[in-house]
Amino acid sequence: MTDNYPVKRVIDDKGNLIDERFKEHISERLVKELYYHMARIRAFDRKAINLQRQGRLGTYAPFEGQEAAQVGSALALQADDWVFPTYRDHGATITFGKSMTRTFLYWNGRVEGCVAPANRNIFPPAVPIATQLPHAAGAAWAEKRRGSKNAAIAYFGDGATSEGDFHEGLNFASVFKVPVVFFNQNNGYAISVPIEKQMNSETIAQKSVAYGMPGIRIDGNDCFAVYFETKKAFDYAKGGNGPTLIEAVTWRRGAHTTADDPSKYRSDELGKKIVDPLTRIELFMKTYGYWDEEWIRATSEKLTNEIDRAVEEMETFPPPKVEDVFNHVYAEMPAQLAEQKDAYFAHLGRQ
Amino acid sequence: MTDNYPVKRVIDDKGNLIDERFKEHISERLVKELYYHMARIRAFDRKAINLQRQGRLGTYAPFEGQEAAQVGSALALQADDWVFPTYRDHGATITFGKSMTRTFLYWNGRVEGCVAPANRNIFPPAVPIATQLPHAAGAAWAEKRRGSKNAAIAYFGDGATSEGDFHEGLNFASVFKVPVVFFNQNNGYAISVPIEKQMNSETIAQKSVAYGMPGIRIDGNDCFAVYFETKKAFDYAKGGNGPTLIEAVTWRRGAHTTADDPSKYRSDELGKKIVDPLTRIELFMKTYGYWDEEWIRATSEKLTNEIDRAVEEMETFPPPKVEDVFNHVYAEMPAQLAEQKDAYFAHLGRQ
Amino acid sequence: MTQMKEVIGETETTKQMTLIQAINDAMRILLKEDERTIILGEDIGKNGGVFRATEGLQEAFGDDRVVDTPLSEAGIIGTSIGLAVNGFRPVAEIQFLGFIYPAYEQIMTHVSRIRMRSMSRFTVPMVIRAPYGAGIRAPEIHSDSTEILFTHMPGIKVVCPSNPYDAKGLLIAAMEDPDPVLVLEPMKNYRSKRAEVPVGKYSVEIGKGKIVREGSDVTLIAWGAMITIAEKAAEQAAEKGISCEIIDLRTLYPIDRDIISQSIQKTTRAVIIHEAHSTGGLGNDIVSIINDTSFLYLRAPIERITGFDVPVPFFTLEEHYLPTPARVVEGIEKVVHF
Amino acid sequence: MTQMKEVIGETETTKQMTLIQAINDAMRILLKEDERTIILGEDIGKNGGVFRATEGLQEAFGDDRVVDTPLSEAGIIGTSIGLAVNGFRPVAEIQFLGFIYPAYEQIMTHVSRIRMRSMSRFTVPMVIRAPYGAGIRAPEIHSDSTEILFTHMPGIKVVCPSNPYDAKGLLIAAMEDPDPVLVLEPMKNYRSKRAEVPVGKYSVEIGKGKIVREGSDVTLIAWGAMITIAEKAAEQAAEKGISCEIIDLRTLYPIDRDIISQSIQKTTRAVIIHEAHSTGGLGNDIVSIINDTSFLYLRAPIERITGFDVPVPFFTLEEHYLPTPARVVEGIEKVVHF
Ligand SMILES: Cc1ncc(C[n+]2csc(CCOP(=O)(O)OP(=O)(O)O)c2C)c(N)n1
Ligand SMILES: Cc1ncc(C[n+]2csc(CCOP(=O)(O)OP(=O)(O)O)c2C)c(N)n1
Ligand SMILES: [Mg+2]
Ligand SMILES: [Mg+2]
Repeated sequence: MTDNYPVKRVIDDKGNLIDERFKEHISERLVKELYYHMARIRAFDRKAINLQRQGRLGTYAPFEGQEAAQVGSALALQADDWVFPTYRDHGATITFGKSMTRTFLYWNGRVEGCVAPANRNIFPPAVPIATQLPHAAGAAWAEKRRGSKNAAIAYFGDGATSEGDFHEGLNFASVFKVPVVFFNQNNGYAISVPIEKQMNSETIAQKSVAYGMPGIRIDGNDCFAVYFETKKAFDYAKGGNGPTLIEAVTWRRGAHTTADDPSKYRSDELGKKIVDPLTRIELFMKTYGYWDEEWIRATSEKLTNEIDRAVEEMETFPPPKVEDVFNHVYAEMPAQLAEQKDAYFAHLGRQ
Repeated sequence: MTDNYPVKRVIDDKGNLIDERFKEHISERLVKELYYHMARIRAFDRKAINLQRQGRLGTYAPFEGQEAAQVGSALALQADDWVFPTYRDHGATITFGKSMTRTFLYWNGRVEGCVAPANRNIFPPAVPIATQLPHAAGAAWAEKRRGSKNAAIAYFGDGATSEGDFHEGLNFASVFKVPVVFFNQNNGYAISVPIEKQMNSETIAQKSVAYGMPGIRIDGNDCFAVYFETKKAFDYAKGGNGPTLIEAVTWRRGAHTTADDPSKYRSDELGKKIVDPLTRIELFMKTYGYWDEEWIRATSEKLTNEIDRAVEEMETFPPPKVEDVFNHVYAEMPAQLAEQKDAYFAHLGRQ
Repeated sequence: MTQMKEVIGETETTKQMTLIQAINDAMRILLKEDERTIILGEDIGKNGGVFRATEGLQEAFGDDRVVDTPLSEAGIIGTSIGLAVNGFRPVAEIQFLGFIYPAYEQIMTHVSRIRMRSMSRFTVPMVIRAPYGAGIRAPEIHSDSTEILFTHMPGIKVVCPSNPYDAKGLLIAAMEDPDPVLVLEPMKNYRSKRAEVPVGKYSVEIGKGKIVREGSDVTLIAWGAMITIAEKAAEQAAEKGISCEIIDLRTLYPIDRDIISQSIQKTTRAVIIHEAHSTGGLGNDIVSIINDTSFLYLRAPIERITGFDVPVPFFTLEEHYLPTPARVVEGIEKVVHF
Repeated sequence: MTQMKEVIGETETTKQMTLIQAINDAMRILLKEDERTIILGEDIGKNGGVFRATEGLQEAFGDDRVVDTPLSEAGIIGTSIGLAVNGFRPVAEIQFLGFIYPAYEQIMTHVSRIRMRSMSRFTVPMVIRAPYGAGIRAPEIHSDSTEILFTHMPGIKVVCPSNPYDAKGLLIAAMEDPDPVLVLEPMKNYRSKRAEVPVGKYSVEIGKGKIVREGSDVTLIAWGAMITIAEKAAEQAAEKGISCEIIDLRTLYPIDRDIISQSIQKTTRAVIIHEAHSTGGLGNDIVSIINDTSFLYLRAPIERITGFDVPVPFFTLEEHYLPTPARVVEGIEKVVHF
């Protein structure tokens, strides 16, 4: 099966092009954009971990190591496409246009953190594993029905493939031939469970066979491979050909969440042979003449400022409103809920 | 995909051996056993439909057309194996040793109809679609853990492949490499929904790829192919190699249940080209010299008697006990349930 | 007559309909009127649904608006969510309530919560229809009445019509509601009676019960198929000189607390009737409502006549599971003679 | 001291344990004693469970008895059923109660019904453990307290310990029970307190509540993490001269009706406290029990202090969702001064 599903790459571990012909598809703009967003979300991720350690953020799910997969795929989207992320895909959603401030808020236990800008169809992160796959199929189906050229992407992990909703989502998408890309980040682990205990198949890509849909396996740490293959899958979807399953092989460098201790289940050795996706693009940029110290420095400074501002915004964000415990449950609050709310506010008034 | 998963056959539509070499594996005993059980369950099935029409049985799910699949697979079992059937697999369970009387009772709304003989591990028929697949994986896992040579078989339909439990069951079975055979009867329809609307894959067998397990596709109306391939899958399972997915391509000749009207969704033409599995074995027997008019007549008479006796037993079976509304919910009846029971019996006493 | 007050739009003409025809009619009207309407489920296309609720709809509106889906309840509800947040108004049929459980996660964590999780940025105006209840000699699992799995689920509404008029009006209301609504359809009543139903569009307000019989000694509270049982019991009680008021709740969440408290404060006694198991059944909520609103009025402990704390038995025994008029009458006598 | 009466077997030695350690200890004892015991779930092996409930067990008993499974709740419960009917005694961990929903169909239609469906030919002596409840600043969906989805499900038992002693004793009882038992473990209490727990094997009887504070004016009924809230409220009420009795229900199905009715008949007033939503919450069942058994004793409407009819909010607001001692004290004063 690994023969049927070879890992597609554009650059190798040292940042060299696997095939010189790829060159013509790689513009300076693309390189810089990929680098910029990867550096941006890495800086965000590290800041978030620091804030959590300082007690300024709740439990947080880091994505370090998965930047190429998240940025490469998010840059393949168009503004009106739909994104159905998990709790680990804020690298992708920030790249697509979600605000950093809101993302911080999410990890600080604020429902406001679920709200994407009005011009971006980004769903609240799916917490129950794999539930978002049928949603993506449904949203894509709606686009197909109204004859638009928009598509949807569902992000999910290797562990998610074991849930029934993975299966039902892919089956619906293939039966109704809807424009959706199922983007799997195979980071080797579902919390502590390695992929060999998660499934007996050698690849995730081969699971596409069950649905008669294309399945491809890419080096998820190669941002170019991710970008081109995701774009291809979107073109295919938007061309009316239906869904694709993409397996992006990657690696979670850090813990599952800040509450997790990976040394309990995974030796440090394991990750050592995997070249960090940022290092890969840096090597590429240096080799192919895109490395501009000045621009790098300016970018880094700009990002630091952006993130500091986001932290400040998060920390000065208006405090949560108690009434939001009761609002947004229904369009119109049922009488008995209104009574509960009134009684509670009266109680608070008495305290 | 149909190339990867050719339909395996031993005899063709006219009852001729596809390959003369099969001959040596086909004993007279096997031929007669296959014929006998197929004739037996067909007679049962027809009787059940008649009883239902006469108001002597509740809604009934007929299996006519699927006798080769059910008998061929059931005869491949050994006495201590586990069977997890659906509501349509009483052909298989009767062949394996469930009583006809009990089976009639089941369709007459009697829970006693769920109870298999003590020496046969036959689960009550699964009504919620696909739920039995994880059960079979679990029962097989237990056999593996205790180091026995027993295995389990799960019966299910083409429609069942769309449920999450199909996926989760096969995934568990493959990950833990347990001795189970997933025996699919692809009869073309899930009630009114044809397989093309059920899935986008050309075959069900190919779904095995998702689990890295063998998948085979057989002519489900060829009782020899079913028998040999199921046996092979059991040998494989009992040899410690794990599960197999078998797709037996067959046809439901009648209605989904006696409450269903297939003319609403399926033209009569469709089934016409499919040779009835009983006709197939009859042709085979005639061609290869196994057709013994006297034995056929005797068998037929014997079966008529057996079935009449079962009907009589069903109809003279002690009436349902009201206390069984309350019994068998817990090993020991909780006080509040006992109170409900007492109150109800007191009420009945007052009426 | 009082019904007409609730009717909006074309109401002059009425037609005899069964409950299932009324359901079909409601969907037909909204398929015609609102192109966002999309019906999906198992066997609802050519087959017209196992109970014929969608009979003729695929023929009339096409197989991209009345869609046969794979056998996959989580898939049906999950994709309906995607359709709903992206502008459509799905009506998903679950073949029997007993088969809704595979979709329970989707309903519990998404259908009911997306509005809240997104602060109303995304909403799920969808309807889930499910035939439910025992008494039609169906096979096991087909007869569950587990309404409380959904009334204990903030973010969704639950309605349950007992008659053709309410069925059409409530389903239309549900299809036009900005929030998800579960419509429980009592199978037992699908074809049990015909009634005059306006052929035009009208709706029955979600959240409002109805007094279907006025009385003064005791209030019977029921819904769905149990209304018939309550009515029979009330007749029998009348022969014994006891006057029963009957409330048809119609909406199970949000429940009409006013109609309950007003009636109890008048009659001072209550008997609640439901098919579901006693423990955890909606009857307990109603007891609480009476406790909260009418404690000082109550002259006798409330009686609950319910299904027992056992799985719905196989159909030869289901009559012993279901509340009967005789059991209800005993309950009535108990509260009256307390 | 009274606890010792319930202890069976080796009880001399006790040890300080947290609730989570007590849970671990119970599993360790049965893994050692009964080779049919098999523990399975997500991340329970090397990782020892996300809360460390299974810490060290895989190391001690091997990875075929303490098994990391795929991420698949229906798979976990479904295969456990197969294991259980075929002679094993599975203890399945569901990582958080909010993730049990994908397995709901398996629990509803099989775990709880196989005994009945097979007339006891097949039985499912299995345990499902699930951490539950809010108040630990967990992400969304992680904080549900939907116990009634299982108390309204004939065929399964539901227990919920509030302290280390009961946790060990109830889990052992559950693992030895011939029927399936859901063990709800209040996360908030996992490490909140240590207590002396016998190191040997003992069990706490399923179906029996416990008076954890004696009093005369009003009975507080609670379980799990709400016991702490009830205790604080009782302290504050005591300062105001009100004497509270507290019942720790411990088993949610089958509920201990006697302990409730006896206490209410003594105190004549009741306040029920639970985290779950008001509508459909177990509190309503308790109101019914009091209605059924103690109507004439009751001097004031029963108060229920519960979670609201809203999804458990994100953690910055969860304190406004959960019952507080202050809200309970108001409820106490209300019933006392009615
Ligand atoms: C239905 C469900 N079960 C369990 C969990 C708990 N849980 C959260 S993340 C996780 C592992 C997910 O692994 P994977 O899909 O590989 O994604 P990754 O975290 O590696 O990105 C688990 C088990 C959950 N969120 N939802
Ligand atoms: C979870 C669930 N959903 C729906 C049903 C209703 N139903 C009963 S049989 C059936 C079709 C099953 O088709 P298939 O799996 O192909 O088996 P067949 O009936 O053809 O043998 C459906 C939808 C059910 N029993 N369980
Ligand atoms: Mg992973
Ligand atoms: Mg079929």
